[in-house]
Amino acid sequence: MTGLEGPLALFLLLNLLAALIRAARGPTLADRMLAALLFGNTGVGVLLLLAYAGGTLPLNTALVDVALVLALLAAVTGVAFAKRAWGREEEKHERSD
Amino acid sequence: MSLIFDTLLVATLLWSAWRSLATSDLVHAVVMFIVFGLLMSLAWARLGAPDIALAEAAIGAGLTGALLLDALRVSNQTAQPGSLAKIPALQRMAVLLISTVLAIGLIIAVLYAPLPSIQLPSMVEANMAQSGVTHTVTAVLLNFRGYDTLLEVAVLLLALLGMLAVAPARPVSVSHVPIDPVLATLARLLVPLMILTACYLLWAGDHRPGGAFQAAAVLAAAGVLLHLAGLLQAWIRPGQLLRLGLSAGFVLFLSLAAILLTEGALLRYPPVWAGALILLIEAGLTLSLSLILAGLFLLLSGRRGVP
Amino acid sequence: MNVAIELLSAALLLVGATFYLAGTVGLLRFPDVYARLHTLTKADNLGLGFIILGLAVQADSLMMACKLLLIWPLVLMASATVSYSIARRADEMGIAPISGDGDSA
Amino acid sequence: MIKIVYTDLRHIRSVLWRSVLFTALWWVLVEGRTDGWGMGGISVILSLAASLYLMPPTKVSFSSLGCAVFFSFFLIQSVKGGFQVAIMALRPRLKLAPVIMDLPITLPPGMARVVLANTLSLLPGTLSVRIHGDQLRLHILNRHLPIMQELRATEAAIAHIWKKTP
Repeated sequence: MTGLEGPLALFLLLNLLAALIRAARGPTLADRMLAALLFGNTGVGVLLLLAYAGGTLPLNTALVDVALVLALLAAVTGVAFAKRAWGREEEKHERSD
Repeated sequence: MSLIFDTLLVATLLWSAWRSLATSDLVHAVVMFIVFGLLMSLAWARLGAPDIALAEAAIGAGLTGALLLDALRVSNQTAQPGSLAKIPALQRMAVLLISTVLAIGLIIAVLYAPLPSIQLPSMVEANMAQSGVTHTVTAVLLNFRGYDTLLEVAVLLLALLGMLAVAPARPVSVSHVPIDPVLATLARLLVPLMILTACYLLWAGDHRPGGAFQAAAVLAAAGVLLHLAGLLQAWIRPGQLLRLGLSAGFVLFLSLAAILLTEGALLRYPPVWAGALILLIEAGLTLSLSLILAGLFLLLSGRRGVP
Repeated sequence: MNVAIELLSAALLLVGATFYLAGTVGLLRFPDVYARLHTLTKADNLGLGFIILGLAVQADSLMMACKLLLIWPLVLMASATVSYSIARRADEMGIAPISGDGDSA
Repeated sequence: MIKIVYTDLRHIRSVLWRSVLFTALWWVLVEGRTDGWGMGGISVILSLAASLYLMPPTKVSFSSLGCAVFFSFFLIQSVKGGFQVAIMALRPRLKLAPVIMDLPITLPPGMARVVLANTLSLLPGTLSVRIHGDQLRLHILNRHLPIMQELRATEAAIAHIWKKTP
């Protein structure tokens, strides 16, 4: 415990929020898929910091497991986005924007 | 500091939920729904419910996104942004009215809920010694309220059966899309690690957050990843072996319940056997649930082009 | 806890946070999806690396530290592959990169 | 699968290496506890089987020294890359000269090229877009930087990972 974990978790959440808004705005669908990258990264960071931020020393190891699972599976959503999110019609639509 | 964190988290949750509902672009809606899932997982972590955070992370990151995106493709609606805007005003008003009444009702129900007359946490504490496990959530899920879990598994199995019954069996013509080497390598490296982690979660359920549902979600995600990487064919129609696997966990659970019923009570394990029985049931459930969850995706994926 | 370890941990965490900040600023400022992918695969991953390192040095057991450190390569693999998939898809769709001459963009 | 595994001594060696690796990973996952070896054994066998099925052992084996060389190269370059992007993002005037380029790969096809693409995505200034044929399409943040030199340096570091077939 350095006392920094809580504030940093908040800081990362703020980053996540800013990045999500950016990703949600687009303009292209590819920009929206950036949200998938943020998962594996900032989400894992926030969870790890939360595991330590509890204040008690036997840290919340369960949250480390949650972070581990998220890190392991984050690729699935991202890949699904890239492989499945764009149909053929969508491409035309995208280009005409 | 934690108050600010929680406020921000709740605000972001509401924002993503709203965006997910309000946008007329379905892909955007799916993206926001997945974001909502991740934030929900953080919220469960904050609420001190790591079991649910774990399940939400596994299902949200591994399955929901892939499933919803696939559903979009099957329903072929990605090309019609703004289609939701065509709903007549009268219908919208009706929906708004009903939702408002429901929301007010829920708020009243929460505010005026009667205090529970029995103290469940202390009852669980008092009976932990007989449960056969040391983690309270597992004790509740598989011992004290085992019948709830039995029925939940039945519901999931039914959902899959329903999907099999409703969807017309029109297999996709197998096209030879070249396997992307980068993606395939990721799957080859990660899937063994996912299996290891799933086993770990199953083992952990005995004394800390983890268990069959979480392990199954990780395994199912491994299946989805293999399929997306082009290393695993979509399922067209489950064969005998697969059917056996899909139902094994439920059948095992049900037959144990039937045997225990002859002893006089529904799913009351003899304390000496409780630990071993719970592990047996959980192992069976992990296998079947992972096949069911993966099946939801792989069977849907095998039926692309449904009108 | 040892004061030196605590200081080291705090320093690493702050470095990590700085990279996250840079990543977010980059995400907000960079002109197209490819450039934004750069910030996410580099700045954010490095930020996570430093945060994990900062938490690992104050872990109460060696195994816990190893478990934390295990997460980093997993995220790296996932993020390299996901960014590749997104970039490839964007390229296939014909999203052209915004080009500049290096003076301003 | 079992047949493949036992046809060659080298395969036995790679099975042993992977078992050690998965056992170590299990031990890390359970945080050094010793009461889970029953389940641990089963999970190591399951993940080993999956790994052998998905990635059959090949004749080329890893060199531990080479892995260390690559790892240190990667760490140094990655910190450099982080700083570079951080500075680019934080300076008041964005100074980018992005371009997409196709560059020839000299590494042999297969794993090595995937490692190259992923490494370049994580290293300064470059982002892999696709591998096609013997070409790697890269997005480059600043075309005035010596990309070719960096590519060759990365390829050299990656080539260390594998031992040449004896």
